[in-house]
Formats: sequence, structure tokens, C-alpha cells
Amino acid sequence: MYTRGVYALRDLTLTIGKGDFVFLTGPSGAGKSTLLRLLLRQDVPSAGHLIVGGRSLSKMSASQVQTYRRSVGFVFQDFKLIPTRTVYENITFVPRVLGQPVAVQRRKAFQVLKWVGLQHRLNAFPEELSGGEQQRVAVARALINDPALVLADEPTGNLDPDLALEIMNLFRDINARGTTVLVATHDRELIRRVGKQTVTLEHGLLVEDA
Amino acid sequence: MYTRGVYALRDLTLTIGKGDFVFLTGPSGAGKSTLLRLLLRQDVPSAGHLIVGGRSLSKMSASQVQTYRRSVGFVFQDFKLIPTRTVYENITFVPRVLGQPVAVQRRKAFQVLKWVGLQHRLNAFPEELSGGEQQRVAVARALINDPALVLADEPTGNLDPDLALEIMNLFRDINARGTTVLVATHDRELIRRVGKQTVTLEHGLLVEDA
Amino acid sequence: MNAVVYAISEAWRSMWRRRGASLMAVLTASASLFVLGLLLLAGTSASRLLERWSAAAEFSVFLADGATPTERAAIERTLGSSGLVAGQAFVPAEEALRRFSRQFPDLAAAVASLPANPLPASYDVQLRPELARDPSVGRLAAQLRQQAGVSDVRYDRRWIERLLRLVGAARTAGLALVAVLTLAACLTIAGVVRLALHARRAEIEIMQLVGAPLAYIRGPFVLEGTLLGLTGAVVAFGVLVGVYLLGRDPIVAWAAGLVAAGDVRFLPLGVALSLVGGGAAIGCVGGLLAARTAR
Amino acid sequence: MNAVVYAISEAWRSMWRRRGASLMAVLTASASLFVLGLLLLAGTSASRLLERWSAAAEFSVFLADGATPTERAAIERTLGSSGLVAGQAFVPAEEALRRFSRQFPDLAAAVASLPANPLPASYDVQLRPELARDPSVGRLAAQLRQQAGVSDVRYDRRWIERLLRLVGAARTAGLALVAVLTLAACLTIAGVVRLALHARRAEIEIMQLVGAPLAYIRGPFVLEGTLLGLTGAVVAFGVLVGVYLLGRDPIVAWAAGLVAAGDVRFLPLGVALSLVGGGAAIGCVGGLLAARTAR
Ligand SMILES: Nc1ncnc2c1ncn2[C@@H]1O[C@H](COP(=O)(O)OP(=O)(O)OP(=O)(O)O)[C@@H](O)[C@H]1O
Ligand SMILES: Nc1ncnc2c1ncn2[C@@H]1O[C@H](COP(=O)(O)OP(=O)(O)OP(=O)(O)O)[C@@H](O)[C@H]1O
Ligand SMILES: [Mg+2]
Ligand SMILES: [Mg+2]
Repeated sequence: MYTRGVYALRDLTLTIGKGDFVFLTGPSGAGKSTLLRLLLRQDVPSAGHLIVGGRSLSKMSASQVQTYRRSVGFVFQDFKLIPTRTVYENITFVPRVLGQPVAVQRRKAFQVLKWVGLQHRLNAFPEELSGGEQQRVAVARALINDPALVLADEPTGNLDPDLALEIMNLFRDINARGTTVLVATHDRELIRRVGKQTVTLEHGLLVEDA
Repeated sequence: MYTRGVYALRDLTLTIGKGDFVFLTGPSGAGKSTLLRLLLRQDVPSAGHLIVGGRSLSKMSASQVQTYRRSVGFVFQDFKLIPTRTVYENITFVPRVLGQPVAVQRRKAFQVLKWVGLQHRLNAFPEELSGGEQQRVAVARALINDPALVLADEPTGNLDPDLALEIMNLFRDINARGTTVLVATHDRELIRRVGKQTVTLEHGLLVEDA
Repeated sequence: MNAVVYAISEAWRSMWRRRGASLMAVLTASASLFVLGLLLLAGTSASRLLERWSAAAEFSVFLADGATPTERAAIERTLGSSGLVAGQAFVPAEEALRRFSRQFPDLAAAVASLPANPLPASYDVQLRPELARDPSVGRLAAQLRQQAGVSDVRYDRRWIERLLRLVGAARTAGLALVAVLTLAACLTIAGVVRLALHARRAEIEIMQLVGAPLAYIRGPFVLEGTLLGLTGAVVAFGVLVGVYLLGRDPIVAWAAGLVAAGDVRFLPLGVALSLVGGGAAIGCVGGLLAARTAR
Repeated sequence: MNAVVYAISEAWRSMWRRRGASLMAVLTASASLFVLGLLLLAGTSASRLLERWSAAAEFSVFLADGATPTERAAIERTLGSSGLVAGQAFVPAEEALRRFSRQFPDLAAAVASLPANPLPASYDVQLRPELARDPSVGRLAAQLRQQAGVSDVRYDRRWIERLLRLVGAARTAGLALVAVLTLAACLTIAGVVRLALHARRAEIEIMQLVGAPLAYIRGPFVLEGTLLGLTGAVVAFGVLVGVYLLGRDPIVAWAAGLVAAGDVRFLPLGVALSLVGGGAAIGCVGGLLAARTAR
């Protein structure tokens, strides 16, 4: 995977290999979320190119964008859960839209909910969940469809340190199975404990790649 | 300030003095947000009493609740910014509703925005802000009206450690001027560095009060 | 005062943001109010016309061949004292013959060749419009028939009664239509206001959580509804005036003889103002309906 | 197929969640479609009636006093070959006198006392309905007037033409009303669908971000609009049938003589189906209008 973009404020050239696990860090407003949004093609760069899996994101047609997005698991910084649907419905939303058989949807949903420790909240609505529980639902949704690429924006901001580490281990397991993982986070302590490649941004500038 | 409530799962008796600075901590889903919501009378306890400033929250009339809420500054875990209004409008919303003169609104707004380091984003809309910037706007809004009581639910979950400490110092300054402050957070590191009274909840049970 | 200024600025902002939907609500409201106005206009014109026609209802007293002046005076007294008569005209037999000849030119020569005028003299009676349909008219006719010197009384109200029933049916149908349209307008406005409410749900929730007074929360929505209704009414009124000005002369020309220019008049000021006020009221109700959910 | 099932379940869910607003949209749609149906019903009945009346238009050929059988045969030939005549009846002078006596009893005795019947024999001509208003009828009348044995031709189309113009004006007004109502119904439905869209904005955004196909995103909203319009049409149709069944006999009884039972008939099946289909189409357009914003 190859990324080269001018965005938010400055320009940046960054290459992430297939199957990598990369942390994206930097102070508030550095441009982490912007980079992740560009990678989901939620925004299009005003200049520069983003190339994912050999394909330029800015040159994709609307239907190619749809196909591409289905292969990406995204954890939004503000969760973006559907307030009128239960946890189960939120999680099975993508498989359902993709027309997967109900039995498969159900099996996968139980599996990811167990991963994030929320099997007992299956029928709750998002507003009945605590902030951390909502965040874990968002993580579960991102993982249900065996994505080729996981983009997680601050997926542990509302979780206590122990739970945060558990979620990170989850990402590590998925990464071990070949999925590329890109996680934006402020939690330096967490990065230290997971110990993976880290990219630091500041004011939209790449300041460190370790 | 005196609180005695049965909520979420278990019962709890807790007294917080006027002018105190208390951290509320505990794992995800412990009941921190629920306690804060009860204190804003967003929820009413199904059993038990909450007494704030000598007044029982459950016995307040609708207009008393309005008056009470105007004296409380609340930082919501999900920010709750008005998406169709600029940062300035979001922040001056309460003084405006209370009919304060425009000049006063303006002066106060500039002051709190400077405190959280966002004077330059005055005319941005929430969706144009990064997660951390939104969180700081939420903090600014809670502080603009010189509240007698500040309730902050995870006010630094989207901030990098340095900024988080700055916001905590802000709360400490306000507390020093006589405002009671109650902050729910997971960030043990932060609590350690601020060093204030800490209440730990777990499954709705008070497990520690240090 | 502050709440009022706030409500106005918020309502304006909200309407402008949703100009498409607002326009649609205004159009629906003005459509229904226009139809209402048109029905009122047609209704008042029709009743004015009907009154005139009723007044001209055939009430003729035919005199017997040898009616004496005394008998005629008695007949005139009966008519005058009944309180039902607005005017009466004596039609001598010669005048009746002249009228007949004009109406039936084919027969004129034949009748003229008769030794005597076969037509009787008569009184053409104009009833007082408001009493033309009163049952006492029937009693008057019966009384006159018994009187000396009267050969017959012709009082044909069938035609007028039919017209009256037609107008009554049209009025009922029109009122039903107006009721449906008013409901539709009210609900459309409520719908738009609800749309505004939905769009600002976050705002409302936050207003509640920071302790904003209820008037602050609901005011803009009620005002928005009222303004939408009022605008609709003003539009409807304008179109109505235009249609009236353009349509009056052709209608009078078309129905020459049946309808006089004076029959087609615009709505009285009070009714016109109620129409506009009604629009605002409809909108206000719509706004209240929608704002009810914001607590 | 999956998208269809999905759209149906989502549309149903959405309508049920917003039953109040949906009911309102259905009511508006049914109100306008009901008015449309009523206008169609009244319009077809009126034109049927008018056709009958046109056919009965007075076209009488009065014969000269000494018209010979040869002359009468020539007249009959002229009438028959004109292609305008549906039927003709010879009215002998005695029959004319009898009719006159019935209509004017006052004069009956006087006319009877005449040495000879002053009334001429005539032909009562029934014109073919579809040609009753054709200008060639005027030419036929002129031709007949020149013919030997004819004393006069009376052909009065003023009354019919007035009626026709009245019906034409009513139709124009009705169509304008229907246009306004249709627009209102369409926009109301679009409003409700937009409400649904607003309420599910979060959902739509997420659908877009997880790569859902456009049909999935828009389908439910278009379907919701269509269902609302269809329901409105069915309701309108039901009410229309009810009004027809309840109103037919009273109307025929009221206008006895003028309106025959056969004149008041329900809409032909094709028109009725188009009405219902039109409702669905209106709703579909409303849904599309609203769903357009969801990309
Ligand atoms: N739509 C927009 N219009 C204008 N500025 C924007 C917009 N979206 C983001 N920005 C700005 O771009 C900068 C980078 O935002 P971004 O969300 O990428 O930061 P971040 O690294 O995710 O920060 P945080 O850690 O606080 O979430 C911020 O200063 C933000 O205000
Ligand atoms: N409306 C509700 N209905 C049912 N359960 C609820 C409701 N609101 C909260 N809960 C449950 O109550 C428990 C406490 O929630 P609360 O939001 O107070 O947790 P928290 O301590 O703030 O957690 P976090 O740190 O993740 O924000 C959670 O298990 C949550 O699922
Ligand atoms: Mg961010
Ligand atoms: Mg919480």
C-alpha cells in the first residue's frame, strides 16, 4: 500500500506495506483523522495521490468506491452507530447490505461481539450503552466483514487501559492473519506496550516514522 | 453537596463537599456517566435521593430543573455540539439563552476559547474540527457561564497527554475559584499527575474513595 | 422580549435553511386558502344572485274578467298588509296581450283577430327577497285565491327551490373540501415544522440540558408555523384578488342578463382579513402540533 | 431481489415509526385524488347530460299552411340526406294545438274559439348529439328556410352554447384545482419522505461509508413515497365509491326530469385504475424528489 498526499495543512509521503500494523500519532488537530478519512475516500485530496492496492483513490468511480469501502473496516472517532438500531443490527449492517446469508451474519456477529466483550448487550440500543461500550461496538462492526484493511481512529479513547490493551491485541491478532491495520491514537503508553511501527504527524507534517 | 443514589446496577452513598475537585474513575460501563447524568437530572434515579446544594433533584419542578441546570457546566462524553452552528455560536449558546448582553457573551467566549487554545477556530463548524478540538469546544461551553458545579465526562479522551494535562489544570484553576468539579476519566496517568481525590466505581459499586 | 427576538431570528433561519420545504408548505397552505376564498367569493355572489332571483320569483295575481276597482283595492290592501311584498305592478289586459304577442309572434295575428282580449289583467308582485322563500308566501297565495275579483294566483317557487337546494349542496361540498384542505394545510405546515424540529433535535436536546426555558425551545417552531401559514394566506389572497379582477368582467359578460355586475363583488373586508388570519392560525396550530414533541 | 425485500421492510418500518406524518401524507394525497376523482365523475356526467340536452336542442321546421305531401317529402329528404339528423317526428297542427293548450290553459278556450287552428304543423327534429353543435346545422336551417312548404325553422342553440361554455370554464377551474392539489400531494409526500430521510441521515451516511449500493440507500425512500401515494389513492377511491353510491339516487331524484339515472354513471374502469396508478406515481415522484439528496 502506497500513500502520497497533500492534505489538511502540509504535504506528506508515506508508504505502508501490505500486512503492516502502523500507529498514527500526534497532537490534537495534527491530521490523523484527515489521513484516515482520505484513505476511506470520505474526502478526496485537493492535490496529490493516494494509491491503495495499486488503485488510485481519486480516480475511482462511484461504484468502485462502494466496492473498495466494503473491503475496509473503519472505526470512527465519533463511533457513528445508528441510533435507531440495536447493537446486533448495527454490527450486521454491512453483511446485510452485502446480502450475506442470515446464518453467516449471526455467526459472525456473535464472534466479533465476543471479541470486544459485549455479547450480553446484543439487543441494547446505542444510547443505552456507556461511551466505552459504544466504542467497542464500533470496533466490532469494523471487524465483522474480514476487511483487507482496518482503519481505526482513536478506537480506545473511551476505554480504560486494560480494555484498551485488549482491543489492541485484537487488532494484532487480525493483523497476524494478513490484514493491514492503521490505528490513530494519542495513547503513547499503549503504543509503547503494543510496540509496533509508529508514524507521528504534527500540523499535517510527517515528523517521525519509527 | 451530598449524593445518595441507587443507580445503574448497585447502590452507592457518596458525599462531595462544596468546592471539592473529585475524579471519578472505573472500567468501561462502571456507571460514571450514569452518575453524572443523574447529577444533571438528565435521568432520575428509580430509587434513592440526590441532594445538591440542599435541594433534592428528584423533587424539582420543570422550571426549577431549568434554573438548576443553568448553574451547572457539563462536558458530555459525546460532546453534543450543535452541528449547524459555529464554534462561537455553540459556546455562546447558554449566555444567549439566558439573555446576557452581546458584549458580555463575546468577551466570555473569547476568554474560554483562549483557555482551551481554540481562538483561531471561532467560525468553524463542529464537523470541520478534529475530535480533540471538538472536545475542547465542549469544555469551553461548560465553563463560559461561571458554573457553580462542573461535571465533565471523559473530557480528555480525544486529547494528547500534554493537552489533557492543560485542560485538567484549567479545571484546577476554576476549582481554586470555588467551583465544585467532578471529572470522570479513565486516564490513571492523568489522575496521578493532577493528584486529587479519586472515587472508583465498578459495576455501579463504590470500590474506592481516595 | 428577548425570547421573541430569538424566536424570530431562529424561525427565519430555519425557514431559509429549508426553503424548498417551506415553499411547499406555503404553497399547500395557499392552495387550500385560495380554494376557500374562491368558495367564499362564489358563495357570496351566488347568494346575492339567488336573492335577486328569489325577489323576481313569479308571484302573479290574475284578476277575474269583471274585477271592480273596489275588489282591486282590497287585493292591493291584502298584498300591502302581508308584509311580504316589496313592490307590485298592475298589468292591464292590453299590456298582457302586448307581452304575449312579443313572446309568441306566430300566435299574435291569431289572438289579435279574436273578438276580445283573451288575456286577463294581473298584478306582478315582487316579494321581499329575504322572505321570498318564507312559507307565509304560500299562505298569502291561498288567501288571495279566495278573494273576490281574483281568478288565479300563480306562485312558482319550484325553480327557485331547486336552485336553493343546488346552492346548498354546493356549499356543503365546498365546506367539506375546505375542511379537507385546511387539515391538509395544517398538517403540511406541521410536517415542515417537524422537519425543522428533527433537523434541530440536537440543538433542542442541548437547550434542554443547559436549562433553556420552554418558550425559547418551542417559540421558534410555533412562530415558523405561523409565518408559513400567514405567507400562504397572503399568497392565496393575492391570487384571489388577481383572479377576481381578471375574471369578473368575462363572467358578467358571459352570463349577460342572468348575472348583473353588482352581483359579483369581492369579499367584504372582514371576511378577507379572517381569511388571512385563518391562514396564520392554521400555521400556528401546525407549529404547536409539531412543537408539542419538544419538551 | 434482496434489495427489494430490504426496501420493503425498511419502508414499512419507516412509515410505521412516523405513522402520524405518514397518515397526514396519505390524507393529503387522498384529498387531492378524491377531488380529482369527483371532478372526473362530475365532468363525465355533465358531458353525458350535455350531449343528451344538445340532442334535444330545439330544431323545429314549421310548415306553411298549405304544404303539400310532395313538399313534405322534399323536406324529409333534405333532413335525411343532411347526415345531421338522428330522428324526426311530424307534429300535425292538431297535436300542436293540444300541446299549446296544455302549456297555456288560460288561453286554451280563446284559441279553441277561433274559427281555424292558428298553429302550424311542424317537424320536431332530433339532431345527432355529436353534431348538434356543428356549424353545418346552421346551414341546414338556412337551406330548409328556402325550401317550398316551410314557413319557418326555429333552431335555438344559445342556451346549449352557454351551458357548454359554463362546463368548459368549470373544467378549466377544476383542472387548475387538481393541478394545485396534485402538486400539494406530491410535495407533502416528498416532505414526509424527507422527514424519514432526515431521521435516518446517520444511517445513510454510514451506508455510504460502508459502500452500500445506491439502490439500497434510495430504494426504501422511493418505495415509501410510492406506498404513501398508493394508499392515498386507494382511500380516495374508496371514499369516491361511497360518495357515488350514497349520492347518486338523491341527485337523480332532486333533478328529476333534467337528469336521468343513466346520466350519472361511475368512472370507467380505465380511468379509475389511472386514478389509483396516478396516486402511486405522485408518491413515487415525491419519494424520488426526496431521495435525490441521498447520494
Ligand atoms: N472540513 C474541514 N474544514 C476545515 N478544516 C478542517 C476540516 N476537517 C478538519 N479540519 C482541520 O484539519 C486539522 C486536522 O484535523 P484532524 O481531524 O485530521 O486532526 P486529528 O489529528 O484527528 O486530531 P484529533 O486527535 O484531535 O482527532 C484540524 O485542525 C481541523 O480543524
Ligand atoms: N438507558 C440505558 N438503559 C440500559 N442500560 C443502560 C442505559 N444507560 C446506561 N446503561 C448501562 O449502564 C452501565 C453504566 O453506564 P455508564 O455510561 O454510566 O458507564 P461509564 O462508567 O460511563 O462507562 P464508560 O467509561 O464506558 O463511558 C453500562 O453497562 C450501560 O450499558
Ligand atoms: Mg481525529
Ligand atoms: Mg461514560
